[in-house]
Amino acid sequence: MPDKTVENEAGKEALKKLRATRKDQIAAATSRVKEQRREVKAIKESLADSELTVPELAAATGLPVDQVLWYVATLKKYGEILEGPKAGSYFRYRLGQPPAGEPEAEQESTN
Amino acid sequence: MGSRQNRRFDALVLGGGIAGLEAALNLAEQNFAVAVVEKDASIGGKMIRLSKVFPTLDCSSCITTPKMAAAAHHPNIALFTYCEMQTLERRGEDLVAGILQKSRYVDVEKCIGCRQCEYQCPVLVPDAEQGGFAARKAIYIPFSNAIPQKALIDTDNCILCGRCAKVCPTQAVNYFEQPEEFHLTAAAAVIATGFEAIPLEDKVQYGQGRIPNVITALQMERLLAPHGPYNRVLRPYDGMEPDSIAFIQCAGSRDQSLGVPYCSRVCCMYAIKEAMLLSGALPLADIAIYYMDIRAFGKGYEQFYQTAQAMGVNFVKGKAAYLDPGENGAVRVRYESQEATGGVQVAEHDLVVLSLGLVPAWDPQGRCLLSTGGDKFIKTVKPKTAPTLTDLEGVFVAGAAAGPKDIVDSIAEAGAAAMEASRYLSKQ
Amino acid sequence: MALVDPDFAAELKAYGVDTALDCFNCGTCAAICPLNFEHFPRKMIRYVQVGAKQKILQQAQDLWRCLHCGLCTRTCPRQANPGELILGLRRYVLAQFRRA
Amino acid sequence: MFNPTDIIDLLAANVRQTRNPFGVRPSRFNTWWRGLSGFTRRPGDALLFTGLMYQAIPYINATTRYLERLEGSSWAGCLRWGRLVPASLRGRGLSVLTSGADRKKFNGILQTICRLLRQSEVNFFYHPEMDFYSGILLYDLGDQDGFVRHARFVARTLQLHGVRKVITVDPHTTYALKELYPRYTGASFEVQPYFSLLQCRGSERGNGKPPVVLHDPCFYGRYLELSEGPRRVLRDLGLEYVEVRNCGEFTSCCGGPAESVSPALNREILGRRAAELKAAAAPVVTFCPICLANLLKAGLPVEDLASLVGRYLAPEEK
Amino acid sequence: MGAGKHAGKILILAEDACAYPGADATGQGHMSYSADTYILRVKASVLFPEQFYLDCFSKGIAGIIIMSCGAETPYPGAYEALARRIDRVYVLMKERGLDIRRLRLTAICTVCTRAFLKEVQQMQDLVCQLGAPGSEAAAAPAGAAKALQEQ
Amino acid sequence: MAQKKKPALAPEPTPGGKVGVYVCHCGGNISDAVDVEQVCAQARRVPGVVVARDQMFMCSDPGQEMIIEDLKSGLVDRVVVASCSPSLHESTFRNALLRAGANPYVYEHANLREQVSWVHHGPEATAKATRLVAAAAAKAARLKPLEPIRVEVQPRALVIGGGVAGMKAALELAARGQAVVLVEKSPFLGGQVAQLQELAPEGETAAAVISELAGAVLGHPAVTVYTCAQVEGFEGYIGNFKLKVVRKPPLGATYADRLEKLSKSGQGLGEYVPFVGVMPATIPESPEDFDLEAGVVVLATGMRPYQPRPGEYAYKNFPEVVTLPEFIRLQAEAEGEGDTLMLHGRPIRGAALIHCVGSRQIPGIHAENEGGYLNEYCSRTCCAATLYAANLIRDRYPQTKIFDFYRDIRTYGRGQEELYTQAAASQVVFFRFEAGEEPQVLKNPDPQGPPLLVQVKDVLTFGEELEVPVDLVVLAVGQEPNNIAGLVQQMKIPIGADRFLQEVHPKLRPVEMSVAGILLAGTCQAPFDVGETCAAAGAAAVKAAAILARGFVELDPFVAEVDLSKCTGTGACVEACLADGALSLVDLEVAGQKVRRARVNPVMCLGCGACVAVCPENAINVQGWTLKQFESMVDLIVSDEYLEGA
Repeated sequence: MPDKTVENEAGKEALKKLRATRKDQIAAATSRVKEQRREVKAIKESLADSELTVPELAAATGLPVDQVLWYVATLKKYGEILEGPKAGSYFRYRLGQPPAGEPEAEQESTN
Repeated sequence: MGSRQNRRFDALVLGGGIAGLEAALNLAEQNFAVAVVEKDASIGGKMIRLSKVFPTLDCSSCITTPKMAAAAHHPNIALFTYCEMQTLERRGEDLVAGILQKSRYVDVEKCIGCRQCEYQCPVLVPDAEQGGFAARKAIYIPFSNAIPQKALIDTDNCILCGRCAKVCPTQAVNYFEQPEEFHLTAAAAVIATGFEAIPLEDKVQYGQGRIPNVITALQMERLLAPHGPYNRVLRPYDGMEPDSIAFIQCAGSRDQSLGVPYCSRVCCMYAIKEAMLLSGALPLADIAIYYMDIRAFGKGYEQFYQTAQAMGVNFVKGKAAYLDPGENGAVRVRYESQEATGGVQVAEHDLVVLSLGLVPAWDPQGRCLLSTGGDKFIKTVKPKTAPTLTDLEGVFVAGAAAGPKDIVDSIAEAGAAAMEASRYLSKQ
Repeated sequence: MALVDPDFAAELKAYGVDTALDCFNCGTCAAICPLNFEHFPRKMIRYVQVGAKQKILQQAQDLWRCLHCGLCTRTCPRQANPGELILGLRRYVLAQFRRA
Repeated sequence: MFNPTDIIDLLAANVRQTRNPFGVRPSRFNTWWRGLSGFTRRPGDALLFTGLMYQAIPYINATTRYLERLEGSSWAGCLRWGRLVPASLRGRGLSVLTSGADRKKFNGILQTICRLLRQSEVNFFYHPEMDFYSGILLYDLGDQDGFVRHARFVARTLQLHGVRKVITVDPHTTYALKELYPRYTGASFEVQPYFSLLQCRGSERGNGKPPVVLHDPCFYGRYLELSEGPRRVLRDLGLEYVEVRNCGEFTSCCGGPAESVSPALNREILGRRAAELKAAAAPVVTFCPICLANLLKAGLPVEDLASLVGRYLAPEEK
Repeated sequence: MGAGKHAGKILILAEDACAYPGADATGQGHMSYSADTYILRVKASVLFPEQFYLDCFSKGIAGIIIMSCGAETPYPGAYEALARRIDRVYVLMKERGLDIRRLRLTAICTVCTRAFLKEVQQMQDLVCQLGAPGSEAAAAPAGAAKALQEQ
Repeated sequence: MAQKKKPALAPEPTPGGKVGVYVCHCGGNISDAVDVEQVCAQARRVPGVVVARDQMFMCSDPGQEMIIEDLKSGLVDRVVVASCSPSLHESTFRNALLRAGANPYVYEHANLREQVSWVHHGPEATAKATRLVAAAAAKAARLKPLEPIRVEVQPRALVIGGGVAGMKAALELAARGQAVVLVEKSPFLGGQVAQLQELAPEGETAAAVISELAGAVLGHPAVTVYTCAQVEGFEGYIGNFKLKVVRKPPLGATYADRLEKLSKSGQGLGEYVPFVGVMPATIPESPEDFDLEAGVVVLATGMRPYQPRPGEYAYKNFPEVVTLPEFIRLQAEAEGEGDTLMLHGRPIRGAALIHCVGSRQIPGIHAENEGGYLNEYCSRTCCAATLYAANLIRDRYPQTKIFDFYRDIRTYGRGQEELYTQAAASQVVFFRFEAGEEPQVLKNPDPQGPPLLVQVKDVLTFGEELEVPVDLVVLAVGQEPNNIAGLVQQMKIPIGADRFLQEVHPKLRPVEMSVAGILLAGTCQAPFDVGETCAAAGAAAVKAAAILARGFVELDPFVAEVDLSKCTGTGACVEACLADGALSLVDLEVAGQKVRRARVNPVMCLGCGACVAVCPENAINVQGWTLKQFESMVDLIVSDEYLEGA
């Protein structure tokens, strides 16, 4: 596409404006994302060498138990956590392989 | 205005749930051109969000998706999703609807539903489609069997990082999209705007949503659905597999103290259904239903109720008065056992499901001249011989928009509304 | 076997007891009542409904346990006013005793 | 079988004789206003009508302490009250039993209310001979005739004095005057609880102070739906407050009214409520003399709304 | 042929009204499963005669999963007829020394993604264990026959 | 139907098609996991494939144009698109074929996204995609053009039943310009509703409802009404039903009471008479019959009230025990004014209403009815009707006390809970009993008191036994389906365990019977109230209207087809067929010889293929889904030939 760069220049400018108008939402969402990253990281680290239940994960990470379950459900949906065997009334969870074609979203957001 | 979307149809159907789709299909089959206006990003309504349906226990998705697909592919039906109907007025022979197309920030013509954007988005947002129990992304396809399979952006949570636009194979993401207003004109309309559950916050005695492991029946549907948030039934508080589950009936129905004096009609049956599904998913769990009257009135319903009793579901006569958090995520239920030796009892359950009362999802006030009844649902003027007739000429009503109704009755009414509408159209 | 007396409810109207039959016996009042006492206050309301006058007089002391806190009335889904009914029954019982 | 007429007849007789349920002349215990500087008896716009509730608390406390010792079963209290209490209630012995500190404390609350009203520039007056017990206990116990007779007397007296506006200080008297008097005596007054009249906007003296937890009395919270008033006062003062789950319209009874029936029942209900309040981990504030006395028994840090507000808004003149 | 890495091909007959959309839903969830699976979209599995299954095995298909709609089939009576047919196929398989677990009849609905994965995994494990069709009879005729008798 | 004669004994696969294969990248969704170019290259090696192309988005206009171009140029005559799931785009590409002037059925879809690229990775994904494309090509090569089956529809509906449901359905169809014949077995229009007075919960009168509907039906030129008429012959299929209708005088004194009431009323034909209905025509003196052709049939045969067994709640033991419909009539015809209800000169100071009589019967608890069945279902309408009656009495006769005995109060519908609330406000006293502990209706031992005594173990009073002396007991009887055994047998339609007619599926096809073209409306399906009946009738009418308005029915061409060159007339297919009437053996002359051969009625065929599996000659196949096609797909899946050298 020949005029893609031109478009991009204009696009960048417009995007900047849009970011300014949505400043507050973006700031709030960004801080949530950062917190989420931290918490997800804590959960994954706790699972690095052991299979844990949700209450065990909560104890290991210091996060509220319902919050841990929320992350576990989410990470399970994206294949990053796998359900293991049951321990009493709880299931254990372990790390899984993130699906191919989905690079780890490590770099900071452009904001 | 003057948008390219301004179009003329024979009939408008407001609401793309099961009633709306059934009405639209019945009209389209008679060769009328139909526009379906749906406020959500997908058609399918409440039904597509359910696990299984009573009394046949078929998988809800398996019943709904064929109707959704039939409507989506029907040459006589145009779907307008993520659209609010803001006004509906009669102008002579015509009904004119003012429609607001909300911004998806994704060009539906280009989006191929591949979800690359969703995978790349770094923001986790509680997924209302999963009862809030898992996360979705800030750009997302509403749910797995949504129609259309098109993404949208939730700007409250988008950080405008640009990744979705970068990965989109069809350049469909458009952060600058603006909402658009346009008109649809038709001769007849069917209102099929359905219901919402009363907010969990309304009932002080039941904890206003603040007691862990007190959930709504619609959330339980997600826990039971094979494609639910946990893929199994777990307590949302800590992931425990519950051993004891209770259903609280009339949580906001038949309750003048909450301003909902009427019966919500479907709760008895869905609670029984969920109880049955639970006893399948968790064969060792104790399941109790606290109720005043079991209203199993439809075809096959009473037999369904009897089967649940035979399966060991414990039906407790008495309205639960008060819920309290117990030890370790348990919920304490206070009720009066009506037996002679009963009196006030407190039972502990691992998980408590509130069968919340149903209220209308749409209020015509300020949008069109349709009247509502004392219950705020759309008023019907000839409930016996023409049960779908409203007080606005050429406008008919179907399903839960005219009072709480189960799927079977909604479908029947949708057929009737389509019949009345087509009769009206052929008079014109 | 107790014989139902449908006239009793009417007799009580003079004491301000006029909503007893509005109650559909859901049990909310009994379960929410801080007294936590058997079937109270629904028991009394039910006795009014079926006209079990003797039962009420026999168990009259229970009426004076009520704190008049009004929680049952606020919570009653039928607006049958259980708290006020108990007050009314106190008036009725007192009148009976004074008459005796 | 227990015959409630015994006790009710006694109370009714007391009310007939002394216009209060204790059988003691009001002049003996309605003494809070004496020596209050800047106090006016001149007729003003609104009558401060205490209903003698705060003043009576030391007496009720004394009676309850006495009964508690006697109580065996939950019903024994009533029975014994019926048989034994009349003598002590009638006699002057009861005054002897009341604690001086108690009297000072409850009288002090009324004095603070006065100061607060003055500070808020409310046009009011007080006259001890226009201040009566409302009769609410007779109503509660089912002595309709006794209540109506007394209420008519009170209403007539106020009307004779040309009283149209009334400022109340406790929920029971407020309920009686606002709801029951119009219904049973035909007399309507413009009734307002004192806290609705307080002006503390902009003072914000409570900023940075530790939060308090509110206990709503049943009559204010539920019957009269007036719980917002005290909250407004606290907010205007800049004082933080926390809510327990059972508050406002859905507040839990402290068990106070059960005192006269069964101290054991009272303890049970009080215990439950106290636990709820305790969980909030903040000093308790209430605005009803019965709740106040009762919660104090539970050993909670509790004070009256007037005392709290008074500390910030109208410190005692030294 | 050893039950090594190559598991052998699995044929899935997925009925159009339920299991085929179920397989699609599995794909939408990006839930991975063995690539040795071949899904045929069919209206009703009752269409296939006994010989079809036997032919598949002799052509080298190692396992077949019939994913039907169960009793919720749009063709009343089809499921019962299918179940009877499969019983006859089992008899014929036994006669030919084929482990009857190579053919499985199951019901999968439009959202049964977990059940879908489970069925595939189980068949995958089985064909890994059994090897190519026919090899079971050759490897341990007596034992296999006995095991079959007991089933 | 376009049936191309196949050459006799066609040798194994010599598919004639020129297959074009079109593989989609899906913007990377497929091509990231699958080597699309390699798939194309290998597809070109598959027998029958003449061209294989790839495109970024096959569903885009350029993608579709590519296919259309190849078809138009004659390069290809069979198409395989390998892209996302067929549920998304199969119809898109079939339409593209149509636009190219080709038959849309020479199309096959390979699912490379949901079932390959999204679930497999690496070289396996490409290999699997290749095999699936090859298999699709093999099937495509064997596809032949098909035409939808088109059945002409007789422009007429037959409605059976002249109650609310039948009249409403007839009116709706007539209003859409369709000719309707309505047959009613009694001499009257109005059905059971004509036996009522006011209708719960709003209180419309039966008179108004029936007058409105019957007036409109009789006044509509498109509706022909036959009373005293029954269907006694039935054959045919959707669009072309052939029926025999017989009009004859009713047996014996069946309607004597109503006819007498009618003549006493002084009202003429076509006018509404309470508890009679509307009699539109005189009763035929002698039987007459006629034939009728109809495109659709609407069953609206209705219900009848449950008739209690003698002794059930002392029914027939005491004259003071009546059913609710009996009571409604008694009450309507009650004499005198006053504040106490008077029946037959007797004041009714207290009346007991008992719910669930003949409904919610439980095996092992309740006695079977005559005929050995139990009504396990809830009759849906009785709670509201009973409460309505209670309120009406309390309103008009304040001195008549009402005692209501229930199991569960089921005031589910709009305005119904209000009836219950109102009953409470009207001082109706309620008692709750458990199944198996039904109230007992006895003679009152107190000679001074009212004649009857009702005893109940009352759940609401903590299980205490209570007694209520009353002057009247009203049994809230349920609904039972009318006996239509004859129709059921003739039409071969299913009934459920509850003896009501059984729809195909309560949600997918709620007003259709398993026999296409037969619809059901109202209480022949399940208990309904009047509003629900009218809704059900509307739903049935709208389906009928769609069929009639189009004038033809178009059915999927995926039905069984017999290859006469192979068929030997074993009849195995007929035996296996799951759709009654879809397959039969017929006598044919083939080459001068009389033979028996299988014949498909494509209208009745469901296309399930149950016949295919049992034919020893593989002489029958489902068009578009033949066994050979599947076998060739399997062949290509297992074959490694075309994978070599890629």
